[in-house]
Amino acid sequence: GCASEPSSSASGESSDEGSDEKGEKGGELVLAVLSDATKLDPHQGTDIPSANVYHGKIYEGLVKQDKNMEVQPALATEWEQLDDTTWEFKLREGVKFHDGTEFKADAVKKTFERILDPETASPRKKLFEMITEIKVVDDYTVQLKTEYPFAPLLSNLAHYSGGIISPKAIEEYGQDLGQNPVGTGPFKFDSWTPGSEIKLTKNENYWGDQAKVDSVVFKVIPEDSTRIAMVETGQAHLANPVPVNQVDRVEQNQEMELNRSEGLGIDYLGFNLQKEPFDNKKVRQAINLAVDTDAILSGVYNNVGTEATAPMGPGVWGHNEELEGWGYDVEKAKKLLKEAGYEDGFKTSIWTNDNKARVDVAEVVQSQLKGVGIDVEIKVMEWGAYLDATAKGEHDMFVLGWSNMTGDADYNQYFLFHSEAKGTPGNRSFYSNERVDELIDKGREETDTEKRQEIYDEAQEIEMEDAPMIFLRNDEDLVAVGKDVKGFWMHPAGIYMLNDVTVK
Amino acid sequence: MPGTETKQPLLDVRNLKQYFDIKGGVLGRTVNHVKAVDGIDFQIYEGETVSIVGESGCGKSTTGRAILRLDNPTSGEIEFNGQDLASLSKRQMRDVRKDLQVIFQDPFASLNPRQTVGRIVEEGMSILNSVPKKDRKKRTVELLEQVGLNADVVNRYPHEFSGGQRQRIGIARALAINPKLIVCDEAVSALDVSVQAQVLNLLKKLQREYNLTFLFISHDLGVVRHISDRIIVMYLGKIVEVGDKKSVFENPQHPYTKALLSAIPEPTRRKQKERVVLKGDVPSPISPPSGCRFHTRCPLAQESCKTKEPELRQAEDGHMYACDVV
Amino acid sequence: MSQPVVQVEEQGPHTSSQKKKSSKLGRWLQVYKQLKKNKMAVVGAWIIGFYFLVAILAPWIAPYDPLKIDLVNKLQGPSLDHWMGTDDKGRDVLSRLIYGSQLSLAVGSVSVLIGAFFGITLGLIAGYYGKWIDTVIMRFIDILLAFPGILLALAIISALGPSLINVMIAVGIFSVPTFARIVRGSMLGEKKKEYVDAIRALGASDFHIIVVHILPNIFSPIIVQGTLRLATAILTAAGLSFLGMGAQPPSPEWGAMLSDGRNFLWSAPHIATFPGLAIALIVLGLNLFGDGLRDALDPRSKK
Amino acid sequence: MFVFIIRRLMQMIPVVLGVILVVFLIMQMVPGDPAVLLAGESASKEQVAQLREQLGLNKPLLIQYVDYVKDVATGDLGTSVRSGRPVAEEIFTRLPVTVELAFWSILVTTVLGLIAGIISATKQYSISDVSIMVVALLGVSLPNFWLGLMLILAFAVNFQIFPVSGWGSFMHVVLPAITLGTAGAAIVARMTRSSMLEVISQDYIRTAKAKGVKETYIVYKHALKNALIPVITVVGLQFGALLGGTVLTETVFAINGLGRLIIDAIRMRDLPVVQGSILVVSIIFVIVNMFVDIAYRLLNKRVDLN
Amino acid sequence: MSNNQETILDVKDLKTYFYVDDEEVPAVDGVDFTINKGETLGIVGESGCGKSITSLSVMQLVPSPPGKIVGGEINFKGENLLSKTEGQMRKIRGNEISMIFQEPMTSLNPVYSVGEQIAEAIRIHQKKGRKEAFEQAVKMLELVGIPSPEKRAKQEPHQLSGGMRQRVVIAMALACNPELLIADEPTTALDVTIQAQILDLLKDLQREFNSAIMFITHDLGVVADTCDKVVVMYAGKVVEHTDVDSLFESPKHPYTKGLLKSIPRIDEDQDELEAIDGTVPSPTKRPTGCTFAPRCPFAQDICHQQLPELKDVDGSKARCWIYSDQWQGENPMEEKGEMAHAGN
Ligand SMILES: Nc1ncnc2c1ncn2[C@@H]1O[C@H](COP(=O)(O)OP(=O)(O)OP(=O)(O)O)[C@@H](O)[C@H]1O
Ligand SMILES: Nc1ncnc2c1ncn2[C@@H]1O[C@H](COP(=O)(O)OP(=O)(O)OP(=O)(O)O)[C@@H](O)[C@H]1O
Ligand SMILES: [Mg+2]
Ligand SMILES: [Mg+2]
Repeated sequence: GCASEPSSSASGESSDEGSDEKGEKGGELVLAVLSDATKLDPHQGTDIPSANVYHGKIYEGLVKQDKNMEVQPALATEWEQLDDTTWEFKLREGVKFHDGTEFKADAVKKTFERILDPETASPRKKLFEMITEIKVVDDYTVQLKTEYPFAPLLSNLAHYSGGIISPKAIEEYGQDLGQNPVGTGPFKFDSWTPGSEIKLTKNENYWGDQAKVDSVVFKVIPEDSTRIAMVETGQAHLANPVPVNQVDRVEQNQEMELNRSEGLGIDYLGFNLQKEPFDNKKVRQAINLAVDTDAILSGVYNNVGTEATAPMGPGVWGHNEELEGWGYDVEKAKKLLKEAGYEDGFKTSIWTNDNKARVDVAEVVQSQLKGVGIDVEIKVMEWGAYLDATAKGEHDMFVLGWSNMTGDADYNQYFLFHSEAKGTPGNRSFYSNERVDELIDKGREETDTEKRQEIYDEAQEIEMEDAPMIFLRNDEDLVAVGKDVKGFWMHPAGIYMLNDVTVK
Repeated sequence: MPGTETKQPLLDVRNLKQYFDIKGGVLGRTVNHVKAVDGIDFQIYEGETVSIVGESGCGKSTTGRAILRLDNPTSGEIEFNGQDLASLSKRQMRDVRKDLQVIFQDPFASLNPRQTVGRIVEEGMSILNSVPKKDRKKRTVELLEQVGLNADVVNRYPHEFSGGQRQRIGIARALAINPKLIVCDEAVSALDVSVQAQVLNLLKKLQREYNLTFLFISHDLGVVRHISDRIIVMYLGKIVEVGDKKSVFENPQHPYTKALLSAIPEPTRRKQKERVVLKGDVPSPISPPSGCRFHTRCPLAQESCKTKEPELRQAEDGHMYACDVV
Repeated sequence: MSQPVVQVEEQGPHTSSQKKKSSKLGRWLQVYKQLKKNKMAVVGAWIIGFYFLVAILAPWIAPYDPLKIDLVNKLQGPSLDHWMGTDDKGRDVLSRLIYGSQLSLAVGSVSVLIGAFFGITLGLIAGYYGKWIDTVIMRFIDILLAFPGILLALAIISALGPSLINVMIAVGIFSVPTFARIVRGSMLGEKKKEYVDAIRALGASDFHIIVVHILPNIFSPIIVQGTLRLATAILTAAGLSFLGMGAQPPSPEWGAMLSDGRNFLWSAPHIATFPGLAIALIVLGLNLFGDGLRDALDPRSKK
Repeated sequence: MFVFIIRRLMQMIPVVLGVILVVFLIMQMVPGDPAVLLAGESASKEQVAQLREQLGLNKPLLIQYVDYVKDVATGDLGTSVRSGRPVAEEIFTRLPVTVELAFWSILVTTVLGLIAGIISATKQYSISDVSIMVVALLGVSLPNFWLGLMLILAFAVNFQIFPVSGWGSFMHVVLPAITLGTAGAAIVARMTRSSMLEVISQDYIRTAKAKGVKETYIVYKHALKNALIPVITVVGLQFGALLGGTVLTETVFAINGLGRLIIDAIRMRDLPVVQGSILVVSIIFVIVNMFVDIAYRLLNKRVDLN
Repeated sequence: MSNNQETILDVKDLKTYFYVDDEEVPAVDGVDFTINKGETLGIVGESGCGKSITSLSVMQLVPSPPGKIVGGEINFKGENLLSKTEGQMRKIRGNEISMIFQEPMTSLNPVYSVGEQIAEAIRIHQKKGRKEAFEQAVKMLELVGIPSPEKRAKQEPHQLSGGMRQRVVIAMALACNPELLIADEPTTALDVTIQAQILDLLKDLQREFNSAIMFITHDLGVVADTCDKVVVMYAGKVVEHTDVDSLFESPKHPYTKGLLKSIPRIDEDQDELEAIDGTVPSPTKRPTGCTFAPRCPFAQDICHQQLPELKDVDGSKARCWIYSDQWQGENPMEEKGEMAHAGN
């Protein structure tokens, strides 16, 4: 698991989706993106910039989620749960990997064995560690056995780490697979200039609907304004992310429009529960009350995203609709602080990485907490150091986001709140509540959706009350789209959907 | 002239050598030496003035600096008052400093422009603690008056003075610690003749009053004749002739001394004497000519001069020269 | 002929080789006079004076609290209420600039002092003692100089972590070679002067000679270098902040403001424009003044 | 001259070793364990320990340094923590971009600086002199990252003459090269001017005048060649400032060169990359300076050649 | 003694001032002298008295802005140079009048070969081709006694010794056979043995080229050795203008006399020198009246009040009140002068 840049998912309704007759075929689609990919290896990836290059383009999973997060067939045409712990998948026939290898059951087996292999040391292993056996029934039938009943399996299979890799490539490239991705998807890997651009070309032999453009280029443009200006001046077709402060610029411009899509992630301000005074629930609640999240949503996030009322947003399956946020009540906050014995406030710090929006949040919170006598210092660190420090628990308060790639409650609940997930896996507030642990464990195994929902409802209620963090907003993804671009949409998991895109 | 034969010399320089390294080559190692002074011997007795003359670069200043231990000589002994200066440590040397002083050529560079005249003159007394603190001011004023400056100059800065006046300040500084020997390195060369005359007169007067000993370095033979008792003529790091003033000027032995004397145009309408014009330039002290160093320019040079280095030989009482031909 | 007591009359320059050197007060008075004639230097002095004044008076003249966030009024252009507009958190840009002057001047001055202290010390030692000491020190300086531009500072910050204090240290170290070289060069020239030998002949210690005699005489190039270096230091510090390696939010350091403001070049260009101008102006002022000072202190430049 | 070049080359060795040492020591000061970083977040303690062993992190510092120097000498700069690629590869894919940018910028610096400086010096105190010097002062004073932003605002956004960013065509080069070259041009202009004026006051210029040589001829034949000698050194030093400036300029213009690699690597704590790229840039600078030195010697024959 | 009485240069009341810090510095303040064809005129005086500026004024190379010729005439072959345009002056410089400067180290351009630098003057004034001019330059080098001139011509100044450089400078000045050669302390920077060589060379060359020479020096010995006539300058003014014999035998101005007595002689012992008291006044603070009056042992009231004229005295010219009717008492110069003679 990994805390990642605020990413998103959504059932973003894209402007001219599906109207392919309007655009012409061919041409090169240029995307201006913030960061370069690190490794184009589904088993090594923890970052969306990499996933965005291979997921759904180079690699495909057995299943995929549509824009409503419903599971749909991909490389598996149908599936069936044989018992609590056995799933059978029928594979699509006549599919070829980019290297010419035929897609068969052994590819599925090799792929999952690779991610589970300790040698691979995949940071994504946790998503599939419950799988105990991959059984090849015949060339086009595979069975997955899990250690215990595991409800979110299909969601996890749809995750970008579930991409099926060419068995020949696994043999051939080993650890270097990240530079030489070979999948079945609509695009083939062409070239990569590290730090600069990655080029994909259309897979002419794709089993499904062929991509409309001939090639896709991901250009790395770290400077926000520049990235958007590239779309504005026609040097790029798409730019992502659009920083919240540039929303107006994009919206008001004739040359481009803003594609907004609800994401599955959440931004939060966490407390380090191992440290005083945050081990005191009243203090955490007081701070929740003292921070005006509405003002932050409008002031910092420019109304991008929605008010967070629960630990996970409405886009995620399992979201508790009953909950309301803490609201903004300085008087009550002061009262709680007094009760907790911090009538005169205290000194503390907010840690964040050098992401502009997060720093902005920190600054605003700093200013708001001054109102209840809490004196906050801001510590900005670079990403690596920040992750390191927060995983070790050196921090006081911290600003971070949690994206949800699978759209399932487990991905949120387990990593953020389970005491097993403290530190690096995601629980950086070092929250620990036995009841919550119990509920999350139960939720993983419960196959009945209604019961499962109840379990998560309760968990979220407790988490809200315990207040290990302030939920700032539910994500929204912003893409600047050039006026010549048709057919683009953003998957709720934060993945660009490029198959239907046409450019002039 | 004092009876030089009986007395112990105040300063006895024996086989003094001063080589400067030349770095070069790929590794920047020492590849060669400037043999600035290459084995010289001479003595100075108390109360006399000995001059060193010679062309630019022949090693006059280097000799003076070695005696003052401003540079550490490469080899040789410098016996001053019975002590070998060359072997003294920096600390021991400090005790000897009060007997040794120096006056430099450049009246503009030899005074610290940021110090008042008073400070400059007082400095030596305070460094060597030779005069009690309370008496220093008084002594300073005395000294300044001695050298012909008004007492009220103590609070002024060197730039407010003319060259000649600065030279007087330098002299006052040197006198402040009651030295026995003063090295005057081109002390009057930078001055205009009219001022030079004033300073020369002053030096002579002070010598009489304080029984000073001077080592006077100059390239101006007129000045040298005026001030000295004895004269050392140097050529390329070697002494070519030594003797008392009269015999060197009136009866020069070494062809170089002769040429030097004849090369100087005299400010008179009397018939200029026959000139010995030397050919060519002074050779480089890095690779001095073999044998007699002067042979490349010497009108009398013979084959043997190229190989055999001449010894100093006696001409008459105390007058010595290094030439095998004449 | 008896020795006349020479009256010291007003003496002017006597030979063409004479360098103008003057008494402490008189000297600075002369420098001041010289500077006053240089219009550019006067402008520079005014600018620097203005900045220092602003920095000192910041609490009294800043119209708003530089840290006061007012999200409702964010990104406003210049108006009567906010002469330079507000930034993306509704803070008053003018007030931030005013307080920022304290930071920039402090960062600049402290780092120059750090650089000057070590640079001067190394330069004095290398120049005075020469030989292997010189070689060792200058090789070390060469190594520092082998880092192009602000890379050394960046490397240091990457190790120490970003903060204003570390910026001071990094930029200070980055300035060491410049001072060391200048001082060494001047020392080489100065130690050859006869007055140094004269003092040595009096038995003064090396420390006394270096500190009491030589240092004051090579102070002019140090002062000039200090002024110009201050400009560079402010620029470098701003550059580091721009890269996120300097001042931490919400501090109104100009480079950091600029870095923030670049996101609003399109919508609210004033946020980046004013801090940019503020930096450019003080650097300009320091350069003008430094140049003027150099001319005033350089005897050759007398026209 | 040959000996000089050899000696200069030999002098480079300790400097480069020193640079490596300084970078190495600085990187030792970075908090955090490189092995932990390299092993990744989910690695076990044993894995980390094994990696420490493998990387030689258990050895004494000095041995580590010697090992590192050996590796560097064989072209092995280590492996990027982030991408897993060899650092040398990361660097050399970006090097051409930065070299090209540096080339155009130094061209701007030199050509613009020289022309302006010569005009200024020959027309001392004229309007053009004063205005050139005012512009030059401004050029030195503008923070180059700000200048870059303003140029983008003006020429890429408002007038849309040049692309906003990126790399590839000549049009891409113009704005960054101007941004990066301006400060240097200003400095070179000032240096050229003062050097020219200094030379013009020299005795040999008076000699030339006494020969009856024409004023313009004196400027271009007698003065310029002498005046260029100190300017060359300045250009060499400017090259260093310029290389450092690429960090900022490449960030502003989103150019994927070494400068940005460094900044990104620092942000990502990709220490092997930081170490390697700073090293490479420094070595380039040292080499350029060596050439400058040689050029200086060639032009300035008065300098003792030993 | 000139064998040719035709005047080639006639300087009348030349005034060259500098303007520094809003102050007027009268560096040359009323200088008159004449030089005849083929004759050598020495100009002597203490440092700062205006010798160099006088010579630069003749060449019209006074550094300007700060300096300016503010008055007088410089008649060269009957024409006033001050009324010439810069272009006309360029034709004269290096061709009809040329100049040797004091510092042989710095007056050659370090980046060009010495042959090229000599050839440049030839190319400019004699309109010769590059190759031809270079050949002539080599001849000039040979003439000034430089061994293996072909090789030397291709060398750069830093490869030559001081004495050789000065020879190069002389060769350059003589390259176009000028009618007037101005030599500003051409031997001051050289050693006496080299000085002797150069002085001999100049004398030989003058015989050969028959140029008039304006020889600036502060060394009266050199004057005695080389000059026919002498101008003595003090504080920007000519105080005495005479032929060289009468200068040494019967100096007319007290300053000249003082100067002569100040010089320590190598041919005789003097117990004490008769120095002139005081120092040269700074050019900005010159006394009213006779500028020498404050240092003059004979000064009377009038000397402090009024500047004397440059007057004919026994075939010489002197600027002193002694030779006027206003002088009170007898002429102190004569008496003392006799004593000086007695000493000889
Ligand atoms: N520190 C030094 N390093 C190297 N060479 C030196 C040094 N000091 C003097 N020399 C050389 O030693 C030789 C003798 O120099 P010195 O100064 O003693 O000559 P000098 O007789 O005083 O000459 P001048 O009349 O010019 O003062 C010269 O060739 C000079 O270049
Ligand atoms: N560029 C200048 N600016 C101001 N004053 C000057 C300048 N050049 C010369 N002077 C002044 O003019 C006066 C005469 O100078 P000049 O060079 O003619 O003296 P000089 O007789 O040649 O002396 P020296 O023997 O030292 O060469 C001096 O007092 C000097 O201060
Ligand atoms: Mg000497
Ligand atoms: Mg002169």
